Amino acid sequence: MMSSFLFRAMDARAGLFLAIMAAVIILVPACNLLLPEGSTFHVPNYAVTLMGKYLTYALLALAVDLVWGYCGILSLGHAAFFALGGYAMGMYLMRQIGTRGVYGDPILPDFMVFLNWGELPWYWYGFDMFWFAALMVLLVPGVLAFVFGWFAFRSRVTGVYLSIITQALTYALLLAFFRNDMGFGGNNGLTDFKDILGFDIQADTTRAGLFAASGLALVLCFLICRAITRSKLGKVLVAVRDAESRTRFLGYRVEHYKLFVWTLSAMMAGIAGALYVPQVGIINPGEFAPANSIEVVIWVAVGGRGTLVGAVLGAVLVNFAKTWFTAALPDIWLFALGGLFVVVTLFLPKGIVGIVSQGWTALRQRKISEDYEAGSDEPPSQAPQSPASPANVSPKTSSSTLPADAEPQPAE
Amino acid sequence: MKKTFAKLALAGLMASTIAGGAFAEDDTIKVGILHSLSGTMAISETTLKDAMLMLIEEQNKKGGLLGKKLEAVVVDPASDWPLFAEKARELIEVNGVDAVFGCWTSVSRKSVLPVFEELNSLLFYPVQYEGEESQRNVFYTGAAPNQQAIPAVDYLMNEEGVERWVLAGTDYVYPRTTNKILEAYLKSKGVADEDIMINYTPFGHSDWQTIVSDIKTFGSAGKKTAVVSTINGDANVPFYKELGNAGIKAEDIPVVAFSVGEEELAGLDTAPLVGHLAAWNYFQSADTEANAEFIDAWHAYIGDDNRVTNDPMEAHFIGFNMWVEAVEKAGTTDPDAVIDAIVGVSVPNLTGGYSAMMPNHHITKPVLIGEIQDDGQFETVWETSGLVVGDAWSDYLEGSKDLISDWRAPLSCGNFNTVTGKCGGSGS
Amino acid sequence: MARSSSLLYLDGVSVSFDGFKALNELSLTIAPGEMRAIIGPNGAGKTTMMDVITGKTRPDSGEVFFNGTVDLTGEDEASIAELGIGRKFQKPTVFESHTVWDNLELALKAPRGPFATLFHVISGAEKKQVDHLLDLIRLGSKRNELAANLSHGQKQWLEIGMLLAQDPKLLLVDEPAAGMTDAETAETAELLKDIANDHSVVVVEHDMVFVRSLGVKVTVLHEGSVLAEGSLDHVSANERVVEVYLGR
Amino acid sequence: MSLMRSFLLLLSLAASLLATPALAQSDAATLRPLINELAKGKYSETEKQIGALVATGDPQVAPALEALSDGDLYARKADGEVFIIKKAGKAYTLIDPLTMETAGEASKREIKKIKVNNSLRRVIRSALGSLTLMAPDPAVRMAAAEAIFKAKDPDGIEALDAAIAAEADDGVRKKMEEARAAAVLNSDMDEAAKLQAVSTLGTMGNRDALSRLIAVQSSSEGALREAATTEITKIEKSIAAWDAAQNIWYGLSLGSVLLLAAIGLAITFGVMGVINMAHGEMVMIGAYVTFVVQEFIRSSAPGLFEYSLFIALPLAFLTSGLVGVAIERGVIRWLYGRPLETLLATWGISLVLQQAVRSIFGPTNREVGNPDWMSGAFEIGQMTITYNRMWIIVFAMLVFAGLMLVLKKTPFGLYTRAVTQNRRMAASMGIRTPWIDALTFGLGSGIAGIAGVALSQIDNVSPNLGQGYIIDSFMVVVFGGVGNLWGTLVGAMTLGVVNKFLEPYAGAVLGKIFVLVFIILFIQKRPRGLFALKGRAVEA
Repeated sequence: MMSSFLFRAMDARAGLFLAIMAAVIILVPACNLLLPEGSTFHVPNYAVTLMGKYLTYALLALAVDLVWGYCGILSLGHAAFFALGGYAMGMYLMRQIGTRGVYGDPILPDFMVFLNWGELPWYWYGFDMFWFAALMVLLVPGVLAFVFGWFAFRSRVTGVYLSIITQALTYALLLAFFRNDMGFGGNNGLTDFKDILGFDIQADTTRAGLFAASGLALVLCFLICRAITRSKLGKVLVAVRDAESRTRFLGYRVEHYKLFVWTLSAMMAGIAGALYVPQVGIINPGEFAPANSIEVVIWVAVGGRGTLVGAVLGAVLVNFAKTWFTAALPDIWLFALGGLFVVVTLFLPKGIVGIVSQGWTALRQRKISEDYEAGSDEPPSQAPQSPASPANVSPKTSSSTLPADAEPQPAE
Repeated sequence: MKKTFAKLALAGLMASTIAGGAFAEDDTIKVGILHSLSGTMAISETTLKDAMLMLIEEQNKKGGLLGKKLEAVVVDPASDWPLFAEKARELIEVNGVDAVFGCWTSVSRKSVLPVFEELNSLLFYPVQYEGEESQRNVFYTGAAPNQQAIPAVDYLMNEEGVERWVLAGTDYVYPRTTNKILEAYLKSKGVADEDIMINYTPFGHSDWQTIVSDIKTFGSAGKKTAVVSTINGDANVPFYKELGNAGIKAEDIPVVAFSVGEEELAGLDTAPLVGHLAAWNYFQSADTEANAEFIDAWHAYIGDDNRVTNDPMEAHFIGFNMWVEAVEKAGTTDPDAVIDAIVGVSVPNLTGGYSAMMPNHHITKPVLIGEIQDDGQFETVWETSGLVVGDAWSDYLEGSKDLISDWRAPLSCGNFNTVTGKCGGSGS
Repeated sequence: MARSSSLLYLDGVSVSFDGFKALNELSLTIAPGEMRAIIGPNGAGKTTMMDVITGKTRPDSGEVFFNGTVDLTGEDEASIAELGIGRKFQKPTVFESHTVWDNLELALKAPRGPFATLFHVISGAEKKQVDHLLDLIRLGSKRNELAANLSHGQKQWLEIGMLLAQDPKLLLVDEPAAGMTDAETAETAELLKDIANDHSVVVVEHDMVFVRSLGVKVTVLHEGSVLAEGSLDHVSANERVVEVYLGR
Repeated sequence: MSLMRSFLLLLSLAASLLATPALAQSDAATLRPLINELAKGKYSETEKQIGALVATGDPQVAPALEALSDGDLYARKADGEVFIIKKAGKAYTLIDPLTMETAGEASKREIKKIKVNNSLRRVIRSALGSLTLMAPDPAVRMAAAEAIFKAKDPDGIEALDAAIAAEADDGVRKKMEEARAAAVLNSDMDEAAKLQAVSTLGTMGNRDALSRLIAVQSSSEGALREAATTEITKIEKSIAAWDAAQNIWYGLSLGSVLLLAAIGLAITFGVMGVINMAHGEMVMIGAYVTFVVQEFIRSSAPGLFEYSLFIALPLAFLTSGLVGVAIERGVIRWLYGRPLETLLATWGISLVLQQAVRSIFGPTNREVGNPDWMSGAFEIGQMTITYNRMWIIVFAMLVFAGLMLVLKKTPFGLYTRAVTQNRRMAASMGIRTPWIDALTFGLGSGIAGIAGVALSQIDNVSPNLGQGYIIDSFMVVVFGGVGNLWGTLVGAMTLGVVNKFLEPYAGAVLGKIFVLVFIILFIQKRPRGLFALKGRAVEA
């Protein structure tokens, strides 16, 4: 059963993705570490961290796509789970500093020393151990998502109402973490990390290792997402996305399904956050900002909602554009970025992957269908409007008859 | 599908080629400017970017540095703290700048510190801050708490006879630390616990009704009351508007602010605020030749006679000149040489004196207390008789009172413990 | 009929929305194996009645029992569906971005939990059953077509197919013939009659021709309660029914 | 402005001179050197000099002191003569502080400002108080009494006694008696007089009285202390009751700000279903229109400043409305039916608009002034009500009522409701639905624009203005129930009041967090907001 579950994740497209990821994971660190600085193919440190950061963003986008693209839950608060994972990792890294902090206190982080904290708050216990921190990276976002989702999905909070309360959630966490009384370093957050698992965090090798770890995490989560979306569960999710109440009348307990992917997605976001922190060297409440969550949604939309590759691609491309614009056009880059979003939505409604795959799969469609009839249990994948692409097939009916008889459902 | 990955690969390639080509020797000296041009901090930081561009342009008119022209490299970290670190790395590694002038918030500075340390470059940080830091690669040209907060409180105590204190701040590290220091200081002066009220608000707080009325209540206990405000930039405008409307006059309850300068007042009708105070190391109203020149140059550069100057601009002015002088002294822009050369460098400031770089990488400054005027300027009502040396480690905090910083050989330590005689804080 | 011997038992059910009484003391009993047509003008409460039975709407008062023992007012949609009540909507509601095949596969009677579906591998028996259903609803050639691309009538059939895939004890069918051509309508009637052989069915319909072709007991709803009950001819003769339908 | 006041003051003084010949008269020859002395030395010496001037008891010195306090008193560098300065552009007109005659002009370099600080201003205020107690204008007398109350200077008691005896206006007399009580408590008069004063302050019953009484309580003993304690308890009790009222007021005021911010969104988002992330920027545009209008007025028609907001309102409505129409026509209309894409596109638009404003107006805060009628405060009982907050509440209600009228009573409103409820039907009835879409979106944006005019009075006018309100706006609309304007009203007010009641206990930050958690929990209870539509129509 398990093997078929994982096997389901594999096909030509996934294979291509995996091949490219494998190449990236091996080549980038190798070119960084092994080739001399003068070499044309040398990847500078700067690029390694930058791309490592992109990979964690891609993982976050993947998490958002799983709930939004496949299950129709538009989360405007996923950055909260990302940041919580980040904080869990940050706390571990803080504890690793030990006496190397500016005050040399063996237990207390610097910010606690100069704000006169007497002792370590209880919730910092255990974070000196990596396994505990790693567990928390999964558990803290997971449990929060589970509790939040358990209430919200059971109460059938849907659509824009759900989106807004996810935003309220991340906003509340933002304000809470800003408070210095919380013991998470307030606005400054956690910084000045020294090492991770005994490796110097500023060493090139550590950086390459973190990059590879991010790549592996992305690949692993990609495979999990792929296995899920191609299972019957995935079909149920899409069914929920397109006609939630119909799914209920078929006997599916929609709230359980939502809760399952929601929690899973939050944990993936937590992993992304945990890998992000050691690479950028800081975690602070700014990560909770609602704007960040909205941006993640935009990455997914740009790449192509409801396609896993699209989420990854969108995250990498938008962030690359941001990096490039902020340096090349520092005074007016917002025009470029804002314009990009408008253009993408107007002219590439299914995102980049949607456009690319339309042509590509049209050719392949027939062949796959034939294979399918011949006995494979895999349904045809990536048809122009296959399960994986957004349900834009009949939106006119749902939104042209707005309030009174049907409330606006802006967030599907 | 292939195409998309081709793009991905292209992205990586572009990033690496940008990086690869960066180390080509140029006949210019590059200076990085790391100030937010968008996002919440753009409001304060954009001016500093312009000020730096002006200073670099002027230096080039004077013939540049070491016979080379200076070239400014501007990036936008967009008020996004991790992006500060990324951009700092980009400036140093990709653009190959020799010094960076930038950052405003504490968190942005904290974010870039490891980068400057790792890549051994120079950062000039121009804003008043909470202290409790001294880093080999960073030069703090803004005020430390002892160059701003403590003199201001002294002034209120001695000149205005204030006995009751409201410490109101935005909830982040600078107000927290400053208020901790002030609290300790006030208590050491015999102020009772119940005569100190501490209040924190979130960033961008805009509804001040309750807090202003609390202040009013607190002030009606029969003792002269003052507010020490460490409220951050954006939140000040609604705060002062509420204050003005609630009729809290400076004669009754003066407010002394550490984060309100000419730039913040430019967004306000200051008539109801006349007499409220601010403590800085520079005011635009400073009546000196150097300042008049600086203001004229600024107006000419920016093309608007109504633009104001402020303290962090002066800090950049001082910091930039110090760097120039140190580079000339060292004969190279090599960071290690500059770090050695810059300690002791003394350059004119805009308030009629000289500021010197101290071994703890903080500088000497005069402290001015100014009252807000109805034209949006400050009038200096008090100033220290001499220069005050910036103190990296506050004497009023438990954890840091035994620490000193001295980056000269042989000590070369940012947190030397005078009790244990060891470098590295209070630990063993 | 007594509650204990009924398949579906509604007694004194009332529902109101913001003061408007959608159902007013509605009482209705369906026997096991029975096929019943429900007619009534717009706003008579037909759909609300379906909502109450399937757990979508909670009644303000009254009893709803399934199989004589299960109180439906305490259950939600999913568990009612699992109990064996299937529902077809007035507007055909299928999963448009799934293929016809997937639509049926999702509806097939199988464990409904997330983990069961996650590790689910379709069995030969299930495939056979889907094939059988495809033949039944005449969509064999469209199995790999997206449901969105089906015609209106085909969607209706697909939905009926999904209903059958659930293998329910009771089918609630809301206007199955709406938007169909005459030929399609006739075929649908036949299909329903076939189904009624081994299921209980409640059909809500406007189309009198269609109702007549079913040839079953008819209940007329009006303003949320039963106006008349009996054969179609019987209720057609009822003056109140005529009055209601002509709108006087 | 202050000069104007000085003139008035002088007039009133002249009159009072005639009325009170008893006061010692000094001539210009003796006063002038005293005034010139003001320019010499440090603050402490200036303070002494002020004392000397006041000691003459001559009301003629009042204008000079007033000018000093306002920072308008300068010394001529050449001869040390002191003048009141009137600025007009770059020219400085010299005015003789005694005769009030113009004494020529000077350039900035020729004169030197006499510096003044808070403590000097306090000294002057109390000095002016005793000098102007007999002024003919009751407002001036009132101010004088208040100044003495604040200064609580025992030397003023004599003057006050004379003034109270002569006072005809009850209100002013009451104030003078209170001032006298404050001064008495600060003097070394006997206990009976002080007990009397304590009871006067007790009747006064406000915070100022409380403040004085607390001081008495801590510095006295015996009967006086007891009396003060009794009065304090009484006042504190009444203040506590008023505090609750004050809190509700604050809540309503915050609620009306939220309402203003959200009401435009209630249309674009609530009625049309467009997730308009650029809504905040529409508010920002409105605020910048106000700025532009005020700039224009300042430079070309200063007299109109008091009306600047009224001029700005229609312009803000039009500007934001037009931008809204442009956005709708240019972008959003292609996205109907793809509501989520509107989120992305409008987010992009909001970035562009922010950057546009930053490029045009600069990144810093711009000054939008409060007209006089928006400034200051008045008191009802122990409640302080600031004018700007009050007008904003009124304004928010007017906007709400106006919008309701437009939507319910006009053909446009009818069309809008028709189109949003059933587009196809509306179209087939001959309604030009695209134009209704554009106009409705324009209306929502325009309303956001006029909200910007109001918000410019209490908040920063900066490119970030809109960002600060967008989340709150969405919270309000969703909390109230999408598509229901009444819900938005009730939602805004509820959140405002809840927030303000939490704030004193939890602090501003925690209070806000609690409100957010409250919204999250509330939505669990009512998944479609406060005013949800019920019925079979609501299809999940």
